[in-house]
Amino acid sequence: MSTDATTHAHEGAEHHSHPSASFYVWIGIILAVVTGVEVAIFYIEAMDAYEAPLLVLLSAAKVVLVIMFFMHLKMEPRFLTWVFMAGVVLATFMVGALMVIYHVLPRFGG
Amino acid sequence: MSTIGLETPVGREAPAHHEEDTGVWSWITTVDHKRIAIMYFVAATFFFFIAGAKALVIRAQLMFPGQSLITPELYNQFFTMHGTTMIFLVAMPMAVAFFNYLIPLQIGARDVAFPRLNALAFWIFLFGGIYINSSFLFGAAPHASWVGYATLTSPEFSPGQNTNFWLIGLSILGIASIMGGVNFITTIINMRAPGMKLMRMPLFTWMTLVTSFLLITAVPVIGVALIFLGFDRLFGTVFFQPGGGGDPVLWQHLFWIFGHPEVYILVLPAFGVISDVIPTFSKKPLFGYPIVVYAGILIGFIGWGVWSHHMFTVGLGPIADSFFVAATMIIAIPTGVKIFNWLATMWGGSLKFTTAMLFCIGLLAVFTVGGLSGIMHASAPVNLQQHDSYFVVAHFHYVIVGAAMMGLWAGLYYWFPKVRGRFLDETLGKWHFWTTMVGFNLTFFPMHFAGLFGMPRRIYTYSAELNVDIYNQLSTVGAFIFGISSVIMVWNIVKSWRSGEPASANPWGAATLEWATPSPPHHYNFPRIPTVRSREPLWHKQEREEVLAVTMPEPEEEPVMPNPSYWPIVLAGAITLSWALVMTGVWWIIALGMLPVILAMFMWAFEPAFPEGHGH
Amino acid sequence: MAQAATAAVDEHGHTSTGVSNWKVGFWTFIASECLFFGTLISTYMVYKGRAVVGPYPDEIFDVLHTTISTTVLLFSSLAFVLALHAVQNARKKAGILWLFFVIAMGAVFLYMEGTSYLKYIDYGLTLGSSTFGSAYYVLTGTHKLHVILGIVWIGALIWLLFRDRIPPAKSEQVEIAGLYWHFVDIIWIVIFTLVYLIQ
Amino acid sequence: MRLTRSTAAPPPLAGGNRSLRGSICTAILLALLLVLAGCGAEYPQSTINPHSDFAEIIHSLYVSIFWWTMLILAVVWVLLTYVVVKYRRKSEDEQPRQIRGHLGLEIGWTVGPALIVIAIAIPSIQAVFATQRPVSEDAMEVHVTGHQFWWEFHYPEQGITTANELWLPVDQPVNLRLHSNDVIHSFWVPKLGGKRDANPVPAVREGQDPKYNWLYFTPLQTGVFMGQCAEFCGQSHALMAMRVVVDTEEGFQDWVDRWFRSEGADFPTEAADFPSEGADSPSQALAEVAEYAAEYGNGAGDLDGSGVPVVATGNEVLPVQAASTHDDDPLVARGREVFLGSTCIACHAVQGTSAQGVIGPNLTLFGARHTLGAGIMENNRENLIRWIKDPMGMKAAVAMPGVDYPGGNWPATGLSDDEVEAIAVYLLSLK
Ligand code: HEA
Ligand code: HEA
Ligand code: HEC
Ligand code: CUA
Ligand SMILES: [Cu+2]
Repeated sequence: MSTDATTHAHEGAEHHSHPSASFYVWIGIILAVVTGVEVAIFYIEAMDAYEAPLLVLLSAAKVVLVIMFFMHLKMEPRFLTWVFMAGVVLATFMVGALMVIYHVLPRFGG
Repeated sequence: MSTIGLETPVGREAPAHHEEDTGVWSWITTVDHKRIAIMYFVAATFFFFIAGAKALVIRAQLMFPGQSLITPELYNQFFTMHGTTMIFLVAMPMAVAFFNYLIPLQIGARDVAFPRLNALAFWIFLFGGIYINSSFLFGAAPHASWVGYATLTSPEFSPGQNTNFWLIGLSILGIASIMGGVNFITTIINMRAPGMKLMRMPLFTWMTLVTSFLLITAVPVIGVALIFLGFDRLFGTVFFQPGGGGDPVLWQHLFWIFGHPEVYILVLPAFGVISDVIPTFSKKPLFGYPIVVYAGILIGFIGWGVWSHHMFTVGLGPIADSFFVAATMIIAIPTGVKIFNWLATMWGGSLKFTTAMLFCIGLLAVFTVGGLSGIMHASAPVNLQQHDSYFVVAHFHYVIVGAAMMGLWAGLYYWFPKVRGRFLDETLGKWHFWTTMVGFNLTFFPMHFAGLFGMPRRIYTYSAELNVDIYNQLSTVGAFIFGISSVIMVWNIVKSWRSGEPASANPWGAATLEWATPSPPHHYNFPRIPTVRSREPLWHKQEREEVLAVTMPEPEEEPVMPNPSYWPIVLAGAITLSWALVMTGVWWIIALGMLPVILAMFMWAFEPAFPEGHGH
Repeated sequence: MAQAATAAVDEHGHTSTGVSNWKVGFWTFIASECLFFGTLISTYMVYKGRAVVGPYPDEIFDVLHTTISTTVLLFSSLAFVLALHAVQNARKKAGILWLFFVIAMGAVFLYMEGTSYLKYIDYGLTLGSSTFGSAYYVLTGTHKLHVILGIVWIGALIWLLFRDRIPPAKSEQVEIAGLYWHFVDIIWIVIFTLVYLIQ
Repeated sequence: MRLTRSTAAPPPLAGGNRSLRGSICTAILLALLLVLAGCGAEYPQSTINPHSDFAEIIHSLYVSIFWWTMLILAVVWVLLTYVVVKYRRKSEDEQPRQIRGHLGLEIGWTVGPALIVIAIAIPSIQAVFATQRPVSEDAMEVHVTGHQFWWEFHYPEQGITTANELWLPVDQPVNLRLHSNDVIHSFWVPKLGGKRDANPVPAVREGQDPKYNWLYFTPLQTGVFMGQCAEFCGQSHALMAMRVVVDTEEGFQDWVDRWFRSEGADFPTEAADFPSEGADSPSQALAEVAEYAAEYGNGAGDLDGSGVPVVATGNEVLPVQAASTHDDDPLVARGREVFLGSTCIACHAVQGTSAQGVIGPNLTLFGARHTLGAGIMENNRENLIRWIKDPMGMKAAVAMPGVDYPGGNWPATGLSDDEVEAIAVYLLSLK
C-alpha cells in the first residue's frame, strides 16, 4: 500500500480542473459510435467467429470511458480507484469463474 | 529507542462539564459510535445466550444414541437457528461492536463518517434479529440449516413460513452489514488524524478495513441469492427448480461465494484484536507489521477464490476440484505468516498474562488445530470422507469459537477499562478463560473422533451401532462447562460495570491512539485532533507528550457533534416491516409496505444532522 | 448532511483523501453494487443456452429496438454530465434543463423496455416459464428499479435547484446522483452486450 | 487405530510455568483417554478403515496429511510453550528490545509452509484424478436414487430394482450413477470410499445430456457395510441409512437369481376376487395404481418429458418366473393376499406380482434384507409389524400411511392386527 493518503495533501480533487462541456460531448459521441460498431458486428455474419471477445472488449472500453470521464474517476484520488477496482475485479472474477465451471469445464468431461 | 509509557495519565475523576444524557430515550436516539457499540455488544451477547441455549439442547439431545428429548423437526429448527444466530447475530455484530467503539478512537476521529447511518445499521440488525427469532413464536422457525440448500428450501419441500423467515431475516441483516461496511471503509479511508498514514494504523483498524471490504463485496452475493430464492418461493421463478431447468447447485455456488469470505469476516477482526493486544502485553511492537498487514489483505483476497471447497462432494469434476484444492491450501501460508509473527512478537518480550493475553495465547493454540483440520478438508479426496461429518463441526467450532470468539473476548478484557473506566475482574477473568479452554476443548475435540468414525452432522439422533456415544457424552459435558464459562463472563461484566476497579486512561501502557483519551472517553472523543508521527504514538516519549497535550484537557468549547435522531430507529422499523410483508407474497401489500420506508427516508433527509448554525 | 459531519469530526474540515465522505462512501457503495449486479449477471450467463422450453432469446429479442433504448440511456448520461457542468458553473437554468432531459430520456428508456416486456410476455416468456425468463426478468427488472430510483432522485435535485438550495459550492449533491446514474448506465452497457448482442 | 493414537503426540515440554504445563498435560491425558476408548471398539462407519480401492486412496492421503499437520502443530505448540515459559514478565520495568521484524525470518516462514503446502497439494490433486478416473469397461453400473428418506438401487444390466440394501460382488468395479428426485442427498458408505451427492438433475432440452454424479470404486472385501445419507435432507435425514452387502461373485449371482425367482407363480391378472379399496375389479385397481404412479411419481422432481427419469426407475413388470415361497407358514399365503389387496401396492412392488408401485421401496427379496426402514433397525417380525402399523412413529415425516392415519397422499390402511401380522410374515418370507 504505497498509495498513502496523507491528511494535508488534497490530491487534485478540486472541481475546476474538470474538462469542458465539448469534451463531454465528444466522449458521448464516441460512446454512441462504439455502440453502433457493436451492433454492426452483431449483424455482420462474417464476424461471428470473433463476435464474443470483440463485443466484450468494446463494451469494456465504453465502461472505462464512462467511469474515467463521466464519473471522473480519473480526476479523483487514487484510493477511490482502488475501492472501485476491488468491486469490479471481484465481480468479473465471479462471472468468469462461474462461466468456466458451467460452460467450459463440462466440455472436458468435468 | 523508545521507552514504554508507564507514567500514564489518570482516569477522568469528575464527569465532563457537559453532562451527558443517560435516559432510555438518549440511547434510542443516539448517533454516538461508542453508545452504538455498547448496544451492539449487549445485543450480540443476548443472542449468544439464545443460540448457546439451543446448542445446549442440541448437546443434551445427542448425549445418548436414540434419544428423543425434542422432536426431529424442533431439532432441525434448533441447529438451523443456532448456526444462523451465532454467525449473523453473534459473531458478526460482536465484531462490529468493536469496530464501532474503536475505529474512530484508533484513527483519531470524533465519530464515524456517517453517524446516523451507523445508528440505522444497528437498529436494522436488532430488528432483523428479533424478526428472525420471532419465528419460534409462530412455530415456524427456519429448519433447512444455515446454508439453506435448494431444493430443501423450495416451496415444495419447505412449505409454510419457516424458510421465508430465514431468507427475509437474512436479507434484512444483509442491508445492515453493507451499511456498516460502507461506513467503516469511508471512516478509515477518509477520517484519519493528521499523520495517521495507512501504514501507521493499528492492526485492528487494518483488519476492520479488510473485513469491511469483504462485507461490501460478499454480502451482495448472498443478497441476490436470497432474492432468487424468495422469487422461487413467492413468485414462481425457477432459479433453483430442477423441473424448470434450474440448478440447485447454483445456490451452493452463490451461497459459498458469500460464505467463504464470510468466515474470514468472522476471523479477521479477531486477528486484528490480538495483533493489538499481544504487543501491549509483550512490551514489544508487532513483529513484521507490514507483513502482517499484507497477509491479512491476502487472506481476504484469496478467500474469494476458494468457495468450492465446501462443494467437493457436489460433483464439479476433477479440474475444478483441483483448482479449489490448490487455492484453498494457499491460504495456509499467509495465515501461518500471521501466526509466526505473533509468536515472534512474544519472543524476547516481557509477557504479562492478563486475561486478555491468556485469550490471545489460547487462540494461538487452538486456532492452529482448527486451521490444520481445515487443511485436511481442503484436500478434496479426504474431504469426501470428512464433509458433512462431525469432523467438519469440530473444524469450524475450533476456528470460530477458538479464534473469532476468543479473539473478541481478548478484546473485551483489553478494552473494557477504556469503555467503562473500570477493569474487568481479573480473578473472574482467569476463571472465565480456564473454564472456556476446558469446556471448549472438551466439547469440540471429541467431535473429530465422532466424525472420523462416521457420524454425520445435522442428525437429531444416531445409532448406538456407530459406537460414538462416548465422544458425544464428552462433548455434551464440555458444552455445559462452556455454558458455565459464558455465565462467568456475563457476571464479570455486570459486576465490574458497577464496581470494577477504576482504570486510568492507559492502564495497560498500550501504544495506540484510543488510549490517549480519558477512560471513558469524552463523547466527542478528542477535544482537538492529535497529529501522529509513528505507529506507536504513546510509546515514544516526545510524541506521547504532544499527543496527550492535545487529547487530554477539557476543551474551552466543546466540539459540535451530530444531533441525536429518532429517524434511524423509525426507518429501521419501517424497513423491517416492509421486508416482513414480503412474506405475504402479494405484490400490492409489498408495495404498500414501502410507503413508510419512503416517508421515513424523506423525513430523515430533511432533518438537520447538526445543531442550528453548524450544518452547511 | 455528511459534509457537515466531516466538519464536525475534524476541526479543519479536512479529510484524509481530500474528497468528501459522501464521495468515498458512494464509491464504496458502487463497488458493492458491482457485486450485486455481478451476481445477477453471473446467473444469467450460467443459464445461458440452458432454457428447457422456449421462447429462447434469439426468438424474441429485437436488437434494433434495444439499440435505440440503449443509445437513449447513453445520451442521458451525457446530459447528466452537462447538467453537472452547468451547476458547477452556476448556470442553474441550464442545469435544470439538462436534468429534465435526463429524466425524459430515462422515461423513454423505461417506456421502450416496458413495451418489450409486454411483447415478451405475449410470446410466452414469463418469470416462471424457464430459467431464461427468471434470470432475464430479475436481472433487467432490478436494473429498471435502479433507473426508477434514479429518476426520483433527480426529480428531487431539480426541485432543490429550483428552490436555490444547490449553489455551486454544493454541486457535489448533483455529482453524487450523477455517479449513481452513470453507474446504472454502465450496468446497462454490460447487459446490452452480454444479454442482447452475444446470444 | 494406528492413526488416532498419534493425535496425542505430546509436544515436548521444557520446564517453567506450572499451571500452563499442568493443563497441557491434562489435555494430553484426555486425548489419550479418548484414543484408548477408541481402540477397543468396533466402528462400522469408520472413515479410517478402508475396504475399497477408493477408500484406500483417500486413507493413505489422509495419513500423510495427518502427519504433516501434526508436525506443524508440534512446531507451533512447542514455540508457543517455549515463548510463554521463557518470556514471562519478571519485573514491571523490564524493557525488552524493540525488534520490528526480520526479513530472513519472514521469508523462512513463508517458504517453509509453502513447501509443505506443495507436498500436500500434489498428492491431493493426484488423488482427485485417481478417484475420478475414467470408468473401466467391465464396471457394473447401478443407478442410485435418493428419496426422502430412503435409497433406491436400480441395476440396469440385471433389470433389478431394490432399496436400502445395495448388493455388490467383491473385486468387481462398480460405477454408481447418483441422482435424486426431491432434495439433495449424499451417498456415503465410509469404508467403501468417499461420499458423493445425489442431486436433483436439472431438466435439459432435447438432445442435451442431463448431468449425473458418479461414484466409481471396487469393493475389496466381503461384508456388510454401513452407510448413511450425509446431506441434510429434511426431517428424517438422521434416519436415512443403508447397508452395502459385498458378497462373493457367486453369492451376488445367487442374489440376482433369487430376485427373479422370489414370487409370482400366480400373477393375478385374471383373478376375479382381487380386492382393492374402492376398486371394482383388479384391472381397475391396477389402473388406479398406474394412474397414481403417474401422478405422484411425477410429483417430486417433475421434469416433464425432459429426458430425465421422472419416476423411480424399474417399474416395468418383469417376466414371471418360477414361484418359490421359502416359508411354509400358512400366514404367508394369507399375508400375500392381504398385501396385494391393500393400498400397499400403490407404492410398493414385489417382483412377479401385481404389486408394481414405484413410490416406495421395492420389496422384492425384502426378507433377505438385514434392516428395515432404510437401515435404521433390524429387520425382524416385531419391528416390521410396528412399522406397518405406525411407520411415522418410527420415522417422522415418512411418506407411508399407517394403520390409522394417512400418509403420502394415501388414506390410512385400516388393517387389523392379524392382517398386519400376516403381511409381515409374508414380506419376511421373500428371500
Ligand atoms: C472463522 C472461521 C473459519 C476459518 C478461519 C476457517 C479457515 C479455514 N477453513 Fe473452514 N470452515 C468454517 C469456518 C472457518 N474456516 C465454517 C463455518 C465451515 C463450515 C460451514 C458449514 O458447512 O456449515 C468451514 C468448512 C470448511 C471446509 C469445508 C468442509 C466441508 O464441509 O466439507 C473446508 C474445506 O476446505 C475448510 C477449509 C478451511 C481452511 C483451509 C482454512 C484456513 O484458512 C486455515 C488456515 C490456517 C492454518 C493452516 C493454521 C495456521 C498455519 C500455519 C501454522 C502454517 C503452516 C501450515 C501449513 C503449511 C498447512 N473449512
Ligand atoms: C459463532 C458461531 C458459533 C458458536 C459460538 C457456536 C457455539 C457452539 N456450538 Fe455451534 N454451530 C455453528 C456456529 C457456532 N456454534 C454453526 C454455523 C453450525 C452449523 C449449523 C448448521 O448445520 O446449519 C453449528 C452447529 C453446531 C452443532 C452441530 C449440530 C448438528 O449438525 O446437528 C453442534 C453440536 O454439538 C454445536 C454445538 C455448539 C456448542 C456446544 C457451542 C458452545 O460454544 C455454545 C456455548 C454457549 C452457551 C452454552 C451459552 C450459555 C447459555 C446458557 C448457560 C444457557 C442459559 C440460557 C438462557 C439464560 C436463555 N454447534
Ligand atoms: C404412500 C405410499 C406408501 C404406501 C401406501 C405404503 N408404503 Fe410402505 N413405504 C413407503 C415409503 C415412501 C417407504 C420408505 C420409507 C422410508 O424409509 O423413509 C416405505 C417403506 C416400507 C417398508 C420398509 C422398506 C425397507 O426397505 O426398509 C415396508 C416393509 C413397507 N413400506 C411396507 C408397506 C406395507 C405393508 C404397506 C401397506 C400396508 C405399505 N408399505 C404402504 C410408501 C408407502
Ligand atoms: Cu437424505 Cu439426508
Ligand atoms: Cu470455506
